[in-house]
Amino acid sequence: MTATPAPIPTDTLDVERVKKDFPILDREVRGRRLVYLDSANTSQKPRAVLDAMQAYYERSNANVHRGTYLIAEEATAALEGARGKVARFVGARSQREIVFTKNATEALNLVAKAWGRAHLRPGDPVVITELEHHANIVPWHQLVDEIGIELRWIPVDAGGHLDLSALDRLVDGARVVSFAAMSNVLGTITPVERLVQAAHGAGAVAVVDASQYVPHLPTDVTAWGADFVAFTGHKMCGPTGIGVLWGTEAILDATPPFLTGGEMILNVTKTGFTPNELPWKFEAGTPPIAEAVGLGAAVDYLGGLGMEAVRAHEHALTAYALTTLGERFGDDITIHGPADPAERGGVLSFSYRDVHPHDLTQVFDERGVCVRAGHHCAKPLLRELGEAATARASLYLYNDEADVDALADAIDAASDFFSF
Amino acid sequence: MTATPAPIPTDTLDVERVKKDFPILDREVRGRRLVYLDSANTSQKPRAVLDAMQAYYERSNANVHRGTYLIAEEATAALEGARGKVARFVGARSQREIVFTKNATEALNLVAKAWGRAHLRPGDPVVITELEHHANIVPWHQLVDEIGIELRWIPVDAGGHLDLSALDRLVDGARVVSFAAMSNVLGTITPVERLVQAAHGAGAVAVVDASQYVPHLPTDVTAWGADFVAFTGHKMCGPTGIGVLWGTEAILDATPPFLTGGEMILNVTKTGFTPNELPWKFEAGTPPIAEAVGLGAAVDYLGGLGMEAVRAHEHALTAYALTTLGERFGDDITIHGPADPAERGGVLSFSYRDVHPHDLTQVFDERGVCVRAGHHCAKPLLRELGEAATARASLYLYNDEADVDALADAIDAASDFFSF
Amino acid sequence: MPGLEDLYREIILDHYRNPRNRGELPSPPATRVEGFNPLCGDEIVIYLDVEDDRVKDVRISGQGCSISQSSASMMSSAVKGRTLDEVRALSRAFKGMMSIHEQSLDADASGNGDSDIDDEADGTGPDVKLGDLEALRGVVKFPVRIKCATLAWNTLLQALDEQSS
Amino acid sequence: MPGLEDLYREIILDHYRNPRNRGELPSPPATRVEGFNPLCGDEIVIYLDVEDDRVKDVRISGQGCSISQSSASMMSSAVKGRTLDEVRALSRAFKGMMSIHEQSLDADASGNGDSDIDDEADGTGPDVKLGDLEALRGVVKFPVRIKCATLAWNTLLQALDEQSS
Ligand SMILES: Cc1ncc(COP(=O)(O)O)c(C=O)c1O
Ligand SMILES: Cc1ncc(COP(=O)(O)O)c(C=O)c1O
Repeated sequence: MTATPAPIPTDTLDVERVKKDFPILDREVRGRRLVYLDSANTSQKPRAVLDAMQAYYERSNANVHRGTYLIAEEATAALEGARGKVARFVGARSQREIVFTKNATEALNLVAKAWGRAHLRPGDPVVITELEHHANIVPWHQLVDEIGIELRWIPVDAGGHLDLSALDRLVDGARVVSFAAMSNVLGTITPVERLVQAAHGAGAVAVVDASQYVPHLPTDVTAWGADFVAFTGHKMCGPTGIGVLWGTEAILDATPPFLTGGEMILNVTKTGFTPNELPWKFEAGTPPIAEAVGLGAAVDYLGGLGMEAVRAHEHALTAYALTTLGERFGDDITIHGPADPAERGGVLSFSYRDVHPHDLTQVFDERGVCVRAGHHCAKPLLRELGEAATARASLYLYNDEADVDALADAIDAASDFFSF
Repeated sequence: MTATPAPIPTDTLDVERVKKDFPILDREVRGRRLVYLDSANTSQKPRAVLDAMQAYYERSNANVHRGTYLIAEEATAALEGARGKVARFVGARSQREIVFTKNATEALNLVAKAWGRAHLRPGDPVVITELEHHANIVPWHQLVDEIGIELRWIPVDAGGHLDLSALDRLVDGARVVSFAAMSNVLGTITPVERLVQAAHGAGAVAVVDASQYVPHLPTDVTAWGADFVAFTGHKMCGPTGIGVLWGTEAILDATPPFLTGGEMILNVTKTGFTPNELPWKFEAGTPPIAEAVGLGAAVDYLGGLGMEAVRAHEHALTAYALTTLGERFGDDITIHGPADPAERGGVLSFSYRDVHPHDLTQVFDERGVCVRAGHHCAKPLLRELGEAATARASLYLYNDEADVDALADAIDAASDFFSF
Repeated sequence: MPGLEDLYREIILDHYRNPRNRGELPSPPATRVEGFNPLCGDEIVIYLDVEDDRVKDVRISGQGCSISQSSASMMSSAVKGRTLDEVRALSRAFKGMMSIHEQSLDADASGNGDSDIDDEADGTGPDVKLGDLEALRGVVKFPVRIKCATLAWNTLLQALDEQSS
Repeated sequence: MPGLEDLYREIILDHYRNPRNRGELPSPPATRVEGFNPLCGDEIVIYLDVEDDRVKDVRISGQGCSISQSSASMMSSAVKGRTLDEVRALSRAFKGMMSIHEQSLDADASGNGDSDIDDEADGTGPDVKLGDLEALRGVVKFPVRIKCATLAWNTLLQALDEQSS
């Protein structure tokens, strides 16, 4: 909190109205209003998303791509329409580039295991970073065991940024560079285009885990220029059960099928099969149809508010949170990650004196304040931070300054309870 | 329709009331009521399932297994509670035996690729049947290419039953016997216990694709004695986006992780990972939480009606359909599969004179009658039947004799239109 | 609400019942290509004999619904004897006619079809005469059937690619 | 609604602030086993020294919340010097106390815990004295924390298995 932060853009989001769109925020917990500060874990869902799924089930539910009657056509149009919406939302060139998976984890597994198994050889270097989520680590560990790839790590510096001083050496000879666009622990926004260029300069495939980015900032995958981008529906106001793998047509064509069965084939005989066209080649079995409808409604909702406005709001609110917590708790609190809110999302991992995060959040819970404690599926990063666990409060479009104040009050309460 | 059918059990389902539980059945299509006869493709959803998911999102939505606050505990309890309900519904010994996947296809891929890759060697025989759905064929084709397993096929006889005359020879030396408990094209109910015993007698692992069975008949996986059983939520009144792999703890323990990432680990370091306990070891990333809640409500709904009653109803209705279509269309119609309704589910694949199935269903659609035309993701079986496509009408608990009559009237209309 | 008559024109049913150019050609010299419609299981095999950049002969086999079969039959009559450039222009024109966008349906409802976000112009040149093929225009009102109607043409294009390489 | 005082008994906070038997033992001869609580990241390492079927010494290291740390500390005091049979009985008794079923919560709400459908009887023998460990009884009212409280015991059982094999 010592660097001079960049100017904070004007917050044009009408948070009072946004809050009303989310039914769960009316809920009371232990007699207090719900203060939901765990959106990096999963987001809440606006009424429009729930209504779209309900309407789908009540009017057009049928299986897709195979129906020869009206509601099946409607269901197919709903699924493919949602694909188009998602494609536009992230700036894809074509909806053939959008593969629906069950979550971001499946999307990253598809990259590592379908593309990776086909193209990686023993000793091939794969570069990831120390701030990755397990979803972008463990599949590569499996390929270390299976193929004998070499895993290289871009380090994180003390300020929570990627340390790119040895980037050239790290990417030298690499076949893959795979990294998060935003850290789910530190909030750090990484230099996506620079990393993509470094990857391509080295002849490597560039994979972006945008699970924390797409929900919070305007995204243009085409401008990024990567080969693959993964993200997940439930963190961006959409339902559980759906994720997205974006890929260029060239790389998707060069990727063999992953999960296989119905829907993803053109032909099956007793001796073999012919895969379907993009993107269905990667969608085996009945897809998450209602979930796609919900995700389509989610991107309509976010697009309606405007992702610039969402980002500006979160930027301003993150700045408020950093200042408030800093002022109220001084040296008793350590907030990890970049000090400048322009360089980060609203993910605030912190420790408070020597109270264990799980004990902290237990007290918060008494007050309806929902904060996660743990390793946030990023154990290698936590180890670099020298922590086994942190408390993590994460902000989204429906949070406001009162929520941040409730968090600060909850920290005070924990401090009192554990008698400091 | 020549064999003497077994006596049909009394139908105790109150279909009028059941119909009212399904909002979509109120819908009109082209001015006529919706006659939904495609449940083998996907089932409709009762209000109770939609309400359960809605309530989850409006009251308890949070990520699971990691929350340190009330609604996260509720979400975890909802997910794990649903697992318990599903476990009880299919007679599992423990909910550790229930793995949630995205659909049956993922479940079967998990078996072939996680268990199979770890245990199968070049030349190892894997036995499947000619009536399999692509989901239980294509993953094995991939292992033929990858490992060099040998794929063997149990044939289907002219009556639509498995021809088990060469079973001993076919399973001799086999490592896996994997088969559908009910055909999605012919409705044939296969002799599950006999096949499981044959598999085990030969030292093979027994895998049951129960996607068409669990929704329609009382299921007891423990009594079957198989190693793995796969089924899918959306065909059993549940939502899209969820499937189930049941496995004994012994075989699940012997199966390495499949998709990997968050949730499925106990520990991750920069050099490796330790998988979580059963069943979470196989559930990478954010699971289909709301979908599990919906599936839990679906098995509550089905359990409330009683699966014996559901089966008795479908048995009686299938008998009615076979008789009605036989009487009204005589030799002009060919209905594939067993003639005795006791040996089959309510899946009626048929051809009518030389009208192509897709042309038939086009006329049906004008009348709100939803019937699928195509290969039903079972091209090898269709080839054995000598058909490129069939029309398939499939019955479920919300169908009644009026629906069957509407189908027969629609066939008449098609006959008129194509001027016979 | 379009009626069945929009789909099943008399000439379509005629091609379905009396398919033209049905059969096979020895391959090689003919190029043999299979096409599949994963929706309803239509299968088509095209045998294409090209000489001096002209379609010398074409034969069709396979199974399918009235729309896919009659479209294949019409296509075979339309391309036989034509130069490859003419065939490509025809194919563009036909696929243009089949493009759901032309009918100004919502792009979101385009289904499992050709679904570029920025579809190129449909390329229906002013001087391409579709002739009998016009009869299939009604298919676009039944979006599911578009794949049936375009199967033969897509398979033909594949055959052209293969024989030229 | 249970209050925080049900969870954070004074004796628990005491064990948390002044953990007993903290440290390491040379291994071998001691058995060293790691345990993880995937929920909140608790990590524990147990060093177990068994001689003549008796726990000669035990040491605990690792990091965790007050519940997991104090439970580990209490466990170490409770088992030191005991025979393996006594340790197993204690462990059964403790896990019985932690069993959510005992509290007659709906089995459907059992969460990411030990979740057999047919859980065996919880095995709290009549003559097993839990002593200080009783202080952890309030944890069952906070289902999420059960994993924290049982982590040390589960890891100990694993150590027993490993040293006997
Ligand atoms: C017998 C059978 N197995 C597997 C499947 C695949 O189910 P899902 O598409 O839900 O993965 C189906 C249904 O499509 C089926 O009928
Ligand atoms: C950066 C990052 N990557 C991947 C994931 C995995 O997403 P999911 O659990 O939806 O697969 C998450 C969230 O958990 C995440 O924060």
